[in-house]
Amino acid sequence: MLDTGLVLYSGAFGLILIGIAGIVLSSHLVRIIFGVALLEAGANLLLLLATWHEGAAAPIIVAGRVPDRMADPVPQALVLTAIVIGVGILALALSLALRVQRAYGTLDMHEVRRRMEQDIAGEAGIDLPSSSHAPAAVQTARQEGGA
Amino acid sequence: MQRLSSALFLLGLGLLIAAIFRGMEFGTAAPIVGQAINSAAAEQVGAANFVTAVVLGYRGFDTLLELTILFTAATAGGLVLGKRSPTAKRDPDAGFILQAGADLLFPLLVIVGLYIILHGHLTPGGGFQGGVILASAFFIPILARPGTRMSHAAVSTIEGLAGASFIFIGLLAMFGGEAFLTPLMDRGELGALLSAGSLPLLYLAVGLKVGSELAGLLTHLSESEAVD
Amino acid sequence: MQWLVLVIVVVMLTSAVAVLLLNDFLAALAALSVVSLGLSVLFVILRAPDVAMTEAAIGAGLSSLLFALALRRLGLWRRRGQ
Amino acid sequence: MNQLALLVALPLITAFLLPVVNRVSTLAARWVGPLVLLLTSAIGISLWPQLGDSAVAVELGGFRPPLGISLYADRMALLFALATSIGTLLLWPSRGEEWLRQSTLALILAASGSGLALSGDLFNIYVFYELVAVVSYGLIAARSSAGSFAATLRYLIVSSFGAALALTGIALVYQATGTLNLAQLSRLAPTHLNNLQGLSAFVLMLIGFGVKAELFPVNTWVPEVYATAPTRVSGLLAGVVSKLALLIIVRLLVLVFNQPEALTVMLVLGMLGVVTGELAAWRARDFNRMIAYSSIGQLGIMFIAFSIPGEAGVFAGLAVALHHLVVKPAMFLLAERWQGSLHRLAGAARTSPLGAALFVLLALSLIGVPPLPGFWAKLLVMVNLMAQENTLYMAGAWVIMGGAALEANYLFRVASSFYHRSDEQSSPAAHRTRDLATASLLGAGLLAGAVLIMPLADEIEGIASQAASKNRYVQTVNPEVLP
Repeated sequence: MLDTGLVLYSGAFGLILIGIAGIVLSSHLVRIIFGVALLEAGANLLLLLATWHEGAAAPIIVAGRVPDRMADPVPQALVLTAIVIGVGILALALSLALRVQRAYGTLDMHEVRRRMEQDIAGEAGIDLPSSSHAPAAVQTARQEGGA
Repeated sequence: MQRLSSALFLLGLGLLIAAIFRGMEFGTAAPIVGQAINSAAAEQVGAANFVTAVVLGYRGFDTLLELTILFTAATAGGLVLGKRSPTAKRDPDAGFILQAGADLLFPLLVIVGLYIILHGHLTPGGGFQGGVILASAFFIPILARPGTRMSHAAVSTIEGLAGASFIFIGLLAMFGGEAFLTPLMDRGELGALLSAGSLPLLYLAVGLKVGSELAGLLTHLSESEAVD
Repeated sequence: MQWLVLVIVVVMLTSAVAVLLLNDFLAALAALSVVSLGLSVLFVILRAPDVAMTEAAIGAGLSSLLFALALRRLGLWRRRGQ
Repeated sequence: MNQLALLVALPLITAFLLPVVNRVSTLAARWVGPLVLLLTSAIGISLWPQLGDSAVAVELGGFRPPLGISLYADRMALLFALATSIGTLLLWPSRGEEWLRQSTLALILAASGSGLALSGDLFNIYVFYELVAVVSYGLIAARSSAGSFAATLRYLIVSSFGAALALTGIALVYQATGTLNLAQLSRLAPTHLNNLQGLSAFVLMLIGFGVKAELFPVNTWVPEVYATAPTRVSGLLAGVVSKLALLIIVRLLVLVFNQPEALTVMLVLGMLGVVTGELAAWRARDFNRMIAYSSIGQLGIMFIAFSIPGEAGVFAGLAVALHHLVVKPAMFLLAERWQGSLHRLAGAARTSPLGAALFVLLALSLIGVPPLPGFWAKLLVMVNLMAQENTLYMAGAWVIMGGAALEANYLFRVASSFYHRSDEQSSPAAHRTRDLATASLLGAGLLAGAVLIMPLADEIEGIASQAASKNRYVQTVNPEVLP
């Protein structure tokens, strides 16, 4: 017999794990942002599942008929909020990615970090030992898509 | 080295989540607050859609902050993307069919958006969903004719006034001696269009705010210079 | 109903993996909207019509539009080898 | 007591209307922001004597908790809400090109920071936390340099990752208890959350909210952001915002996750924070990064202090936190003209004698030299750690000692170079009057604290005992008992 609850929870935890893997293991900024979106989707599903029971009706009264058992409206309101917050942050992240690419010509996280450290050090007037970092050519070769 | 530590971090988190998954008992939680709201919402708030009752009544404060987050993201987005240089290339205009379609779609989308917003306390949907439709109504013409500019002054005025009126309705309750954001006015008959007191007004403010915020974000992104 | 849930969850997880593995960003974006759409169908099954509408409008619609705009501006709006 | 909501509502409505006001009158738009913050600070200060030994709760929307959201103010919450308002006022963004957007963001920061301190609902805290995060992205990126955009984006990714983990933790808590109100959670926690699921929920929220509190594994953003953000913003983030995140964690710990395992997790992460932070600060070669890394170390000390069980831990942690709240913004204000390589700072005492003297004062207090307040705060932590008679807590005490030794080494190295005469090198520019005045004000506060240490300690102990009392919280909010 198939347990629907178990399937749903596996889906939520699966999305969370895939999202975390995307954030931690990717080096391309757009893919990392994809990972954040997946992680948020998983967290939202988990939140909605928190007090879910099979067989409850939607928490809306239609034409004066009150169902016996209604779903918990609180997590629904919370997920609504979380989705809207997510899209605001997503838009900001994409704007920033746009500016970063315009400034550094790359979206590779390691390369961006290297260039940023150079910028900071240059502003501070310190010369950075370049040996500790991989040569730029290797980094750009790994970058996907291309600018 | 960094890859290794990230992989270790991931492994640790994965183990933690697997442990939670194993130890969890599904479907046993008692939604005590949810049940209490389900039995009290019709009387206390008067909205037939209990999710709306939670979003604007019980947790109206969250909604206010959520609007602020969108507002902040739009403000910060404007700060990040800055002004478009006048010499920048524009996208080519879309074809005739898309332009004519956009002209037809615009009034339709505005009406649908407003309908969804104003029925938010009765049926599924409300300020957020309707606001997205309003935003797309104002954005599609820009996609069809990239040369046209949206009036940023008008957008920022609408977003400012809509957000302020949400807070103002909340403050009105305070002047009446009640708590911030207490629903005002008569609750009316459950299920009627004019019911649930000030909730439809609040949802209208939310819808306009979300619509103008998202339209602003979209145009900021699309107005930034094209790379190729 | 149970089997429908199972199918949706499997499709969602497969497309989520595809989002991270596909080399073509346009295809990855398509996979991401499949995840969002699957999620919104799940929300309908879970008796959360409000959330389902929001997820469809914002998660699948608006987010994809934002990503598409950004990918175009970032110069990733083309297939490999083109 | 309804005025409590005004601390959030007034700056928010002003921020919404600021662009509209600016279209009518630029002059009004310039002044309305600081005036509103003055007003909210005044409201906050007028509430202080009313609080006394009791605490208050406000039911937003007029719904009894746990159905609605409640705000809770004891003296600790009000203190940090006030610190946010006053701190934003002191570090108000200077007039630049984007002053309108920056003032809007600063107002929202004041509102959201106060709200974060006052909120008594788990999900509401999450929303406030996200709001604080988005505002900080905007303020950091306001410098509009390539480096600041890259640092903001990297910060955004770490922070969103943390927020999503915190949301997962909240989902687990709601799954186990069916409520989000902290007071009701506090009642249900011993039976529902005293298990593996509760502990994992705490760890997820600790990592999530710990991003802003510069907790060990999720603090990679700190040196980059503080090196690229406008210095006033760095001062606000390191001084005020990090404490707000810490306050949330302490509230959760006191009210909900009162388990020894949770304390141990915090202690170990705090120790790692001190070790990594102070070592990195010792190796840093520019001024901003040195104080950024030292801030990670100081926050680590606070995590160690708050992991001491009972009232003593809250007292010690609060003392260190308040001390850092005064010292770090002043340090960042001095950094405005001293950014860059430490070598450039040789002879800085000649161009800015007051600035150099202030730095020495702040450094002495940070290291913990008697009779400055920093010494008493650190002493309090050490005494309480020793009193635990537990190997791990002893290790914590040794780590703090070692950290202080490193701190003394690198701060004195810098301070002595200020007074080192070298004629070939050009000295750094003198400070702007406004920065120096604000920093002197904070320095004067530090000296006043040294003089009035006994009454101050009594006051802080009172605040801590109030904050550490689980019963007071539950009784004040008094959530309805549901079947």
